[in-house]
Amino acid sequence: MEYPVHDILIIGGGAAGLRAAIAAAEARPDISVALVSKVYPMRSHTVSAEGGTAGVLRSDDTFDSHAYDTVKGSDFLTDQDAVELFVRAAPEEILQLEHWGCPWSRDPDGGIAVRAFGGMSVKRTVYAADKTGFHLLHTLFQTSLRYSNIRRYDEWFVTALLVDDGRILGVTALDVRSGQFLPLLARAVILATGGCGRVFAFTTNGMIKTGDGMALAYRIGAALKDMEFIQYHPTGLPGTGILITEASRGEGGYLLNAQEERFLQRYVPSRMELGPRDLLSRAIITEMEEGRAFQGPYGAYVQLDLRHLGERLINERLPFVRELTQEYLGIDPVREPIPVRPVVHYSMGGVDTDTEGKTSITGLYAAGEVACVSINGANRLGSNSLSECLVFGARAGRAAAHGAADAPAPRAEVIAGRAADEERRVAAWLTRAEGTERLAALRDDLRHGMERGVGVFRTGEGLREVLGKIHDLRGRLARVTLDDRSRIFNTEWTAALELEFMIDVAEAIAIAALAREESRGSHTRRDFPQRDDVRFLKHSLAFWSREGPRVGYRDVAITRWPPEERKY
Amino acid sequence: MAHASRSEPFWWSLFAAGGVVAAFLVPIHVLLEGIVGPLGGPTPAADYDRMHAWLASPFTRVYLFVLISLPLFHWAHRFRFTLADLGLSRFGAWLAVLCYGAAIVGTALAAWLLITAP
Amino acid sequence: MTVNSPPNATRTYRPVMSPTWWWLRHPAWVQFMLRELSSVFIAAFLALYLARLGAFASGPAAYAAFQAWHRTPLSIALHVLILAFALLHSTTWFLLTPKIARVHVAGRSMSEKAVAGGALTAWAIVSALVAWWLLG
Amino acid sequence: MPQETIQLVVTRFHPDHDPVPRFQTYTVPLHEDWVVLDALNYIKDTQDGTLSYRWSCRMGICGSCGMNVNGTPRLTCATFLREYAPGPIRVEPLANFPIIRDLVVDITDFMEKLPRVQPWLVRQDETPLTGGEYRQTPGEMERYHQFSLCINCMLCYAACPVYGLHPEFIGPAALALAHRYNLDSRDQGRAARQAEVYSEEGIWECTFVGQCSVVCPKKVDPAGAIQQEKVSAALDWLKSVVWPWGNR
Repeated sequence: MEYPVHDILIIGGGAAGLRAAIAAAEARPDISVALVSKVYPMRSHTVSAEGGTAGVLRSDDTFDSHAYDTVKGSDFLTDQDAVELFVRAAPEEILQLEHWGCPWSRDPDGGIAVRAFGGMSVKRTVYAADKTGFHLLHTLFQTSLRYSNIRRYDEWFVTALLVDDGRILGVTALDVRSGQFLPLLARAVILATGGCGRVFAFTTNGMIKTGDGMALAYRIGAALKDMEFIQYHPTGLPGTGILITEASRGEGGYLLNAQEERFLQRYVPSRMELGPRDLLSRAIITEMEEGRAFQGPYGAYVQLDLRHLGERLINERLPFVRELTQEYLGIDPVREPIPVRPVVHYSMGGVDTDTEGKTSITGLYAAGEVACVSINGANRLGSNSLSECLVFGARAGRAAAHGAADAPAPRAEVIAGRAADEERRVAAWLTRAEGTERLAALRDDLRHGMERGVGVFRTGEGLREVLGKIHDLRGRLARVTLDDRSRIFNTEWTAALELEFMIDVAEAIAIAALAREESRGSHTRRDFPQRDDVRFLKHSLAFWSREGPRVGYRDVAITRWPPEERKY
Repeated sequence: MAHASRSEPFWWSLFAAGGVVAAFLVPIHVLLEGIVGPLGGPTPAADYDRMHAWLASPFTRVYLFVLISLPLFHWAHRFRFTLADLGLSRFGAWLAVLCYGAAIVGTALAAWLLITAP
Repeated sequence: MTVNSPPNATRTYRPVMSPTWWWLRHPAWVQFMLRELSSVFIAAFLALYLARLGAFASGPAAYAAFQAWHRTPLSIALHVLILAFALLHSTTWFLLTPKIARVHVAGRSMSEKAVAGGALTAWAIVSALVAWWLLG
Repeated sequence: MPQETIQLVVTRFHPDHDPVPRFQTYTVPLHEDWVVLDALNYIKDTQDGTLSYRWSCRMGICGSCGMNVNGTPRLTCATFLREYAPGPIRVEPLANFPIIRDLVVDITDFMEKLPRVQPWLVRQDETPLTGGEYRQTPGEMERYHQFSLCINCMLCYAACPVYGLHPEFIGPAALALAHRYNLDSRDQGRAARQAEVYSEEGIWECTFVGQCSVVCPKKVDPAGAIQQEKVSAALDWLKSVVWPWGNR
């Protein structure tokens, strides 16, 4: 059987995947690049990013300042060499996007404008009103249409990575539309599938963010690094989890408790609303626990007050915030404060890579939220993630393009047996006998369990409970049957495959969180409230094994900024 | 590979100009000459002599030429597409000939009448 | 750029619109059709105008007969109908003007309401001038 | 107290056993803050896992969840059930597209048309990144910004009878994106886009029904974009007549 063969296969069509595709296609116009995504690229979750993308573009700013802010924001768990490389590459990427037509917001003189963001000591966040991710994604997608050597597999769902002897050979994938199962072979594979926010019940993340790439790599032996660090964004809309951008605070918005007090003065007095996200989310939860929050139909909340900014500034810089609150809550932020509460937003952890996106599997790369290069450490600063997608997407794309040149062509005969096994596994979902469990019920149990046990504040007891629940869920998963036995656009089938990914990822998160007996960045243990640099100034590495996940550690690269007490 | 149309901008320009003329001028003419005048109100063209006096001015003749010709092309363009959208699109070329042809005949007739009118 | 088409393209169902009566299915499309048909009534008025010039060219008697026909109830009814469609044409035309002509003042585009309002005002002024000229 | 409910009448189609689409009625709770998409998710999760549809962001920006709701194209994540109470609500796939299954339509046609209008920044003189950004004042950006807000949700194609009648029409969203780049002060590609944009399958096919702009959830105004391109094309034509030896 003839299988499609490409030089590079990119899984995921968001910012990192598209940037990688363009970089690879430009680096080597003679190679064939395939972009495989379970959704059309312009549906990727990059589209929902709002506030901006960070880079040193101004004379009042320095690489050192951006790097130090990032390192401090991360609670000193970043690899500092990687951070330095990142901050130096970011401005060029932002300019590249501008040259491709991205409508960055402008200063009156026609230069690119910047705004303030949490944890950044100067204004360095480049933005396109508050639809930065949308404009960035569509600019990249439209630009990618220029390259004749990029071939897209839209709405193809990758079920597994194929490896042989430690080298990547390609993937097995399902054409969602026809239900056809097919191995796609490649000399190099780049994972760019984004994060795993959907593992939690209350999240800003779209339905598609189920941690697929993390689980794919994890299952073939790559390490998932620093998975315990889950970022709670301080300002999501209660009920829906719709993100209200940090830019609303960057532009001067206030957070108020039920006593109409800017309570952050008791937590981050020097930065107030522009403190880093982990501190703000903890502050809000503390206000709730101590009875100083509002009560609504979806539980406790605080208020984000933009009224003093005025209608003109809101329309110009925060139009999407106004659109979202008016549409979904019937609230006009020009006249009323917005109810908000912390919400799962971002995974600092991911597939362990170096600064070229290389993983421990030869030929397998990862970039964007799915990856953990270690520039975000224990807490990512807002507006670093889009820059990360651009910088490391491009680097992974170029590295894979050059790497693919030296790689041997994948041999189909090695694949046939493995692909057939995988197809049997995947297709088994369609032929299972009547079971007793409903897919959605399991998914809800997982997501709510994670929400309770791996929240902003964690305890050993709660984490052990979650792990027990995940163990039970694996058992129950065998008793799930699908209503839909068709192969054609069967979204229940893909949801089942996603749930399998989610369970693996959730387990890695919980086990890493249980093992880290300290509080650092977004990981706060009530039973271990202090940071413990002696034991845990280390990256955690979760490895899959038949007996269950195993956690190891690796030293953090500290080159210039020794850990210090993190105060704002 | 598609190519930019050479003829459509021409017809569309006439359509647009005719649409503007019709929008500005036709309602008041219909009102005064078709309704108010016949019902006994005042109008310049009520009888032969007043029509004669009105047409004595070259401005009037040019004005009437514009009033009639451009909106005819406006009609021709719209009607061509309306017919195509009512199931006749396979006769596209014939529709164009028919509609624009009628407008050209009407325009020629207007010119001849306005030039030769006493 | 090649866009993927699945090897086993599945059968799709392509809904078909009635080529002739599709516009009856949505009120907005009925309005659209009426707007387009306004041009037919305007053309009828223009044809009558050509007839008027023809009658004039044929002499006073022919012109008087032509004017006499204009006073019949049939003519009045026809002209009321024409007027209704002419007004439909004018209002839709001017209300759509801001979509076609974007007016920029001092680096900011004028609101659609302002542009449409300006066009409607200009129409009123032109109509008044024409009336003054015809009747004056 | 029994909860208030509402009925959804949903298009079902499976190519293997439905010669033509049929309707299936579901009853869902009528929550004040539920959108049509929430109701579909409720059906899929608790009643009928075989119902297929697309969705992702649930915040009106990814463009996946467009459907015809009571005959009008809407983003179902931004369409509240309460607007239609007491119901029933008719939920159908976006009009004018082939139906793959249930509420899922085939948008391959758009994906193939989009690159034809070259929706990317075209430069004759590409300057290196070291030269910094191309300058563009807020006023220059304002000229095209509205047309850059298209999320490719396809509601405009579903609302466009011209596209329904003449499927070769390039259509509202793609032409609006061409216009977006034509208006961008940094772009030098208008001439290159003309062959497609000013073709008979391009702007000249449009009869300005205007519904594309009415249903657009992001106020992009594709109808306006197309008419503005017609004006540009007409002015180009006029210039070529008055000034035929002008360089172009």
